[in-house]
Amino acid sequence: MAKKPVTFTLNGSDRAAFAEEGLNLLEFLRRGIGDLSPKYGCGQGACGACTVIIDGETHLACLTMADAVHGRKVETASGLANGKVHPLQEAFMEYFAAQCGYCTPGMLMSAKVLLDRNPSPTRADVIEAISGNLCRCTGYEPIIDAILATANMRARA
Amino acid sequence: MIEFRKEFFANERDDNLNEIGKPTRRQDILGHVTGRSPYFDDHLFEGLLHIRCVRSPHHHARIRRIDISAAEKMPGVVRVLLGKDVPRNLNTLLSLLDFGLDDEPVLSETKVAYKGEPVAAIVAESEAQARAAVLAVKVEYEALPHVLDVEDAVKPGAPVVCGIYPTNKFIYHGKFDHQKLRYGDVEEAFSRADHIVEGRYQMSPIEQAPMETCGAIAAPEINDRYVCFTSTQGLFFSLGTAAKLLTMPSSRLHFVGGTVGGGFGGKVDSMHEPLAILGAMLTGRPCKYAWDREEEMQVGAPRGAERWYIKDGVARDGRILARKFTGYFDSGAYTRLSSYAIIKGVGHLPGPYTIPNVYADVFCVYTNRTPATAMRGFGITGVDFAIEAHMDKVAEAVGLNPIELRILNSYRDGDMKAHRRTAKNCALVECCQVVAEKGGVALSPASRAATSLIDGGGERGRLPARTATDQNGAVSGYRGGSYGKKGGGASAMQPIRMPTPTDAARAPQRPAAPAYQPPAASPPSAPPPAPAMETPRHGALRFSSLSGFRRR
Amino acid sequence: MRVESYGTLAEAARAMGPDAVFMAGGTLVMRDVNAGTAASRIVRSADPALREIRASGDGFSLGAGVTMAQILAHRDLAFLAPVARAVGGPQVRNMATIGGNIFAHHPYGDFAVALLALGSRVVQAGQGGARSLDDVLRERGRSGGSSAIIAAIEAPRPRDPRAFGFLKVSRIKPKGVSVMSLAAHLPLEGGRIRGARVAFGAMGPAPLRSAAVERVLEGQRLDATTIARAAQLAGDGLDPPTDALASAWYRREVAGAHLKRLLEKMERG
Amino acid sequence: MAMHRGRGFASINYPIGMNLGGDPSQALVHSNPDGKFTVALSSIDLGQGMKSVTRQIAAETLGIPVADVYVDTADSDTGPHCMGSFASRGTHRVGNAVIQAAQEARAVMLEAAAEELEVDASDLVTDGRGNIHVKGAPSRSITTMAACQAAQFKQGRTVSGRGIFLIPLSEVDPDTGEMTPVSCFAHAAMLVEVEVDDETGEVSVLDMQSAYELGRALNPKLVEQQLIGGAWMGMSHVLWETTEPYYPDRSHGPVDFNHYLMPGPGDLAPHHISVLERPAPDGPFGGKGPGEMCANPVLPAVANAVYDAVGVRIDDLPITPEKVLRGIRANGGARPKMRLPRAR
Repeated sequence: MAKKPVTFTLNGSDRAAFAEEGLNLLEFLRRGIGDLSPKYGCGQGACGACTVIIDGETHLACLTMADAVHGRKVETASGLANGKVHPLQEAFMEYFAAQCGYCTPGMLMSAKVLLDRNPSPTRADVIEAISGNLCRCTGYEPIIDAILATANMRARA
Repeated sequence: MIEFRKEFFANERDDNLNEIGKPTRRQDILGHVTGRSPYFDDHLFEGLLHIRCVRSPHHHARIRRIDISAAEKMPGVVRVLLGKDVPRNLNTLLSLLDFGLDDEPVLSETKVAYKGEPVAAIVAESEAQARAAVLAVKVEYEALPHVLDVEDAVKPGAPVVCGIYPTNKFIYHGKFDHQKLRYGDVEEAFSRADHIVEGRYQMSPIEQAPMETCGAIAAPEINDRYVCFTSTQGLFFSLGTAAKLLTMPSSRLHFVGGTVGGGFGGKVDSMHEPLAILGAMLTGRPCKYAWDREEEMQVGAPRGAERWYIKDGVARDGRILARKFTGYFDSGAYTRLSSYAIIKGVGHLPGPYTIPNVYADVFCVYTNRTPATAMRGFGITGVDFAIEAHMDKVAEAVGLNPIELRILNSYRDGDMKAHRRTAKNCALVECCQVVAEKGGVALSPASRAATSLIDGGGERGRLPARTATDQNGAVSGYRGGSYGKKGGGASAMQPIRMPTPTDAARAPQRPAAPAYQPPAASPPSAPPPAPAMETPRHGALRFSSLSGFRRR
Repeated sequence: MRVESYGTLAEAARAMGPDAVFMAGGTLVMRDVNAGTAASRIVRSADPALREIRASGDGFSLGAGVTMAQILAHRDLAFLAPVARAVGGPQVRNMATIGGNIFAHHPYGDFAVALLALGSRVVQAGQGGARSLDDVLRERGRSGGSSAIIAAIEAPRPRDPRAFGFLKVSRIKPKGVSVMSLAAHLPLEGGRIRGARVAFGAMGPAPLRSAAVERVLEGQRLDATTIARAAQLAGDGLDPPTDALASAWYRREVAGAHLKRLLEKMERG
Repeated sequence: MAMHRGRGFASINYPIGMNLGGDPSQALVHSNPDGKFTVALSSIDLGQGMKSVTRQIAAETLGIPVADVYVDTADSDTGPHCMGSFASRGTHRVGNAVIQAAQEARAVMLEAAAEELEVDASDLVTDGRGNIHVKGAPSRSITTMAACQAAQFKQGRTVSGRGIFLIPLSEVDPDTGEMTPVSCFAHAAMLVEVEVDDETGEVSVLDMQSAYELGRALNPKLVEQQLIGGAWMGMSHVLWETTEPYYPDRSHGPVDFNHYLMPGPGDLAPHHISVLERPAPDGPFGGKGPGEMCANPVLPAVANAVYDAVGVRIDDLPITPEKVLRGIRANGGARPKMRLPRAR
C-alpha cells in the first residue's frame, strides 16, 4: 500500500509522518504519531470519542482520511493543558464529569470549540454542542454542569 | 439535585470520620481529563498484528469444511487460526468456580449455534488486511433448524442448540431442569385469596455499550512469558480462563488492565485474551484482538432477555398472600453467566416484600442467539421490572395507592424471606416514605408511621408451617453433588466475622483457602477430596451441580 | 484500495467508474473504508468550486462539497438552518456535505428532503445542464447508486421563507437519525397554495414526494380542514421501511400526525 | 393531539455481591520509607471509582490523609487475586480486604511510632493529618513519615499489610431454593412523571423523584455519579435500548449508535435524589454498593407512569412509541388513570 508524507501542526508543534493510503486520522494520530488521547469508540462516526479540532472545527478523526490534515492545525485533548490544566479540565474534575473517562477527551474538544465561539452558552447550547459525543456513564448532567460552570467562571474573571 | 437525609438511621452511623464520607476527587480524574489514562489499547507495540474472526452467517448450522487456503495467501496474512489450534477448545466461564459443564469453543469446529459465532481467526499485519482475509475464508455450512424463542426451545422436539444440554435447559443440582423456590403453599393460598392478579413480562436483550469496545493485546514477554493488556472486568478471571484454554501455567501469564472504558458487565466473558495470547504464541509477535462496534453490538454478549409470568393471590386489604413465578432466561447458544444469574434472581424473589407463600420455577434456556452474559443489575433488573409492574396491577386490583401497597407489603427487620433467611438492615419503607413526601403523595397515617426497624419479626419471622414440594422437571443421568453437604457445607453456613475499622488491634482474620484457584497453580495444601460427580453421560466431562462450587 | 485525488472536478468525473466511489466529507465513505466494505477506488477532489455557495434574490446554488456547518453560518440561507442543524451532531455537520446527503442511504439524507421540497436541480460534473432532484433520487431509489459526481445543487429561493417548513422526527434529542423527516414548500398566491411540494424522508428507498398530499393542498387555503385532509392522505404512495427505529406500520401510521404538526406550524407562521 | 401526564412508582431492593459467596478479593498495602502508602489490587476501575473509594478506605483505616495513599490496580504480577468488578461486589468485597490490609500495616506503623516515642502502641492514635500521638497528649507525637522512616531504616520493620475478604461458598437446596444469597441489600424507591403523546405514542420523562438507601455513602460525589448515570441508564433501558428490536426475531439488530438508541443530552429529566444511609453491618464502614441497583427502579416506574398517563400497560420492553400507539388504538383512545394525585 502506498504511503504518503503528512505534515501538520499538532497542538502547536510541527509533525510529519507517513500515512498509509486510506488510513483514518484516528489510527494515524494514535499509532503513527503516538497521541493516544483520541479514542476509538465506533469507527462509524456515531460516538464522538475520536473528536479532534482541525483548524478550529471539531471533526471525527475516524471519518477523516489522515492526509486530509496535511498543512492544517490539529488539536487534541492531550494538548489542552498548556503548562497548567485548562479551565474545562479543572471543571470536569471538580464536577465529577467523568467516570470511565473514555469519552472525556472527545467531549472536551467539543466543549472547547463551543466556549471559544460562544463564551456564554445556554444549557441548550451546551446540549447541542455535546450532542455528537456519547457518554454511557454519567447521564450527561455533570458534563453539562461542568461546561456551564467553566463559562460562568470565565465570565466572572 | 441530591440531598443526604442524615436523619435516617443516624444512630447506626458515626459520621465523624476523616476521609470516609468526603467528596474527595477521583484518583484517576487528572488522567481522564488530560487523555492520559492508559486503557488496554493505549499501549503501542512495534509490529503489532491484528486479529479478526470469521463468523457464522447462520443461526444454526453444521460446519462441513473450512477452506483457509485462499485467505492464507492474502496480503499481510500471517496466520489463520482454527479450533484445532486452541489447546483446549472448550470452556464454560464459571468452570473457574466448578460450576456447569464446558460447553463453548473459542473457535467452533463442528457446528455453529448462533449468527456471529466465530469459526476461524485471521492474524494479519493490518486490520484492513485482516478484514479482507476474513472474506476469503470459505466455510461450507449445512443449515440446521433453529429456535429463537425460549418457550419454543423448551418444547419437545425443538432443535437442540447445545448438545451438552439436550433439552435446551441448564441442569441445576444434577437434579432438575430449572431452579426451584418453594416456600409455603401458593396453591392453597390462591384458593383463599380475594383477588388473583396475573401478568407476563418480557425484557429485551440489551447491550452493555461501554464506549470502549472489548479487547486485548498480547505480546511475548521476556523469559517465555506473555503479557496481556486487557479491558477485562476481572483480571484473574480472564487470566484463569486463558490459562485453562491454552493449557498454560498462570505463572507464564502477565495480565495488565484495571483502567477500563466502561464495562457494565460486558467485559467479563474473556473472549479476547485467550485468542490474542494464542496469536502471540503462534506468531511470536504482539497481537491485538478487539471488537469493532458492530461486533460489540451483535456478537458481544448482551444482557439476556427474560420472560416472567407472575401470579399473585391478594387479600382484600392489599396483603399479598402468595406469589408464583415462572421465569425463562434466554441464555443464547451457550451458558456463559446466565445459569448463575438465575440463582441470584431466585435468591431475590419475591422482591422486597414479605409474602408467606412463594413459588418459582426458573429456566436457563438455550436458543440460537448470541450468548447472554452479565450486565449491571445481573439477574435482578429483569425480574424487578416484572415484580414492580405487577405490583402496580395489584394496587389497581385492590384499589390501593401504589405506594401504600408497597409499604403494606414491604419487608422489615426480622421478617423471614422466601430463601429462608431473616431480613435485616432493611430500609424499603423509609425510601417509599421519602419519595411519597417529595412527590406530594398523601399516605395513610399507618403508612406514614411504618418503619423497617420495629414492625417486622414475630409471626412474620417464622418459617411456613408447611411447604409444598415436588419433583417436577426432575432429570436422570446426571449425578448431582452438593458442595455444601460434602465437606464444607457446615462452615459455609457459619456467620462470618467482618473486619471493622474499630477493630485494629485484632489479629487479621485468615479465612480458609479460597475456593477458586487458577487451574494450573498447585494447591497450597492438600485439597479436600473431590466429591464423586463424574457424569456418566458425557464421558470425560465433569458435571458440577448447581451449588457444586467444588474445591479442587 | 486506492485513493485518487484530482485538482478539478472534471478530472475526478472522468476518473469515476463502477469500481469507484467519490468521497466528499467522508461521513459515509470513510465508514465503509473502516469496515473494509468501500469500493476499490476512492476518488477525491479539492476543486474549490465544490465549496462555493452562491445566493441571489430568486435562487441559490450550493457546491456539492458545501457542509452543513457552512449552511448554518450563511446569513442568506437562514431558512435552511433548521434543516442543516437536523443533520448529525456538530462534528458531522462540519464534515457532511450537500452532495453526500443526496446519496445518503436510509435513514440518513434529511437535507435532501428539504432540497426535494424546494424543487432543486442537480448539476452533475462533466455534464451540461441540470437534472431535477426528483429524477436523481428516483433513479437512486431504484438502482441504489450512481457513478456520476454531483457538482452543485440549484434551487429557487422561497419568496416567503414562511412558505417553507421542515420537521425531523427522531427518537433521540437533539441528535438522532430519522424516524421520518418532512419538508413542505407551499407558496401562496392570493392566500391559496400554488405549486405545493411536500417531501418525506426515511419513508421509502430515497426521499420522495407525496403526490396525494400535494394534490389536496393545491389551490387551497392552509386551514384546519385542508390540513386534516392532507394528514389523512399522508401515507399514500409512501413505502416506508422497517428498521431498528420503527416498523413500516408505525412510520405510515404517524405520518399524518407529523404532517399535520408541520402544516399547523406553517399555518401559524 | 393530546399530551397526557402520568406518574408511576416502583420500589426495589438489591443484593450486593455474587450471591452465593466464594468470591474472594485480596489487597496488599505497603509504605514507602517516607510514609506514603501504596495499595496494590488487581481489581478493576471501570469508571465506578474503584481506585478512588479504596483509596479513601485505606486512608481512613491507616489514619493518614488521602493524599498519602495511591491505589495501583490490575497488574497480575503485583496485585493479588480479585474475582473482578461485577455484581456490585467491588466496594463491599475489595473495600473489606483493603481495611484488613490497612489495619495490619497501621499496626506496624504504630509499633514503630511507639518504639520511637517510648510508649505502648495501644496508647497511640492517628490524627488523620499525618501525625501519631499519645491519646490525650497531642504534644507527644511523631509524624507518620518519621514513624515509617524509623521502621524502615532503624527498626527493620515492613510497614505493610495483607487483606482478604471472602464470604465462603454456600449451597442451594435444590428442592426449596433455600440459600444464603447475600449479606446485605441496598434499597430504592422512585416516582417518575412522564408525558405521553397520544397521536405518536412518544413518551418523555419529565421528572424523577427518588430515594436510595445504599449503606454509608463512602464518597457522596461518587455515589451521586452512580445514581445520576444509573438512573439515566434505567430510563434508557425502559424506553430505548435493545439489540433485537423485534425479539425473538433477530432482524434489524442495530450495529451502530445511530440505531442502538440511548437518550441524548436533550432527553434528560430532572432527577431529585435523596440518599438514605443505613450502614451494612458487614460493609466497609457500612458501605454497600450503589453501582447496579440505581437503574432498576426506573424501568417499572416509567412503565407504570405510562399506564397512569394513557391507560396502556406495556409489559414488553422497551416501551417504544409503536407499542404505546398500538395500545392506545386497542383501547380506542387514551384512558388517563391519575392514580398518584398530588396531595393538596
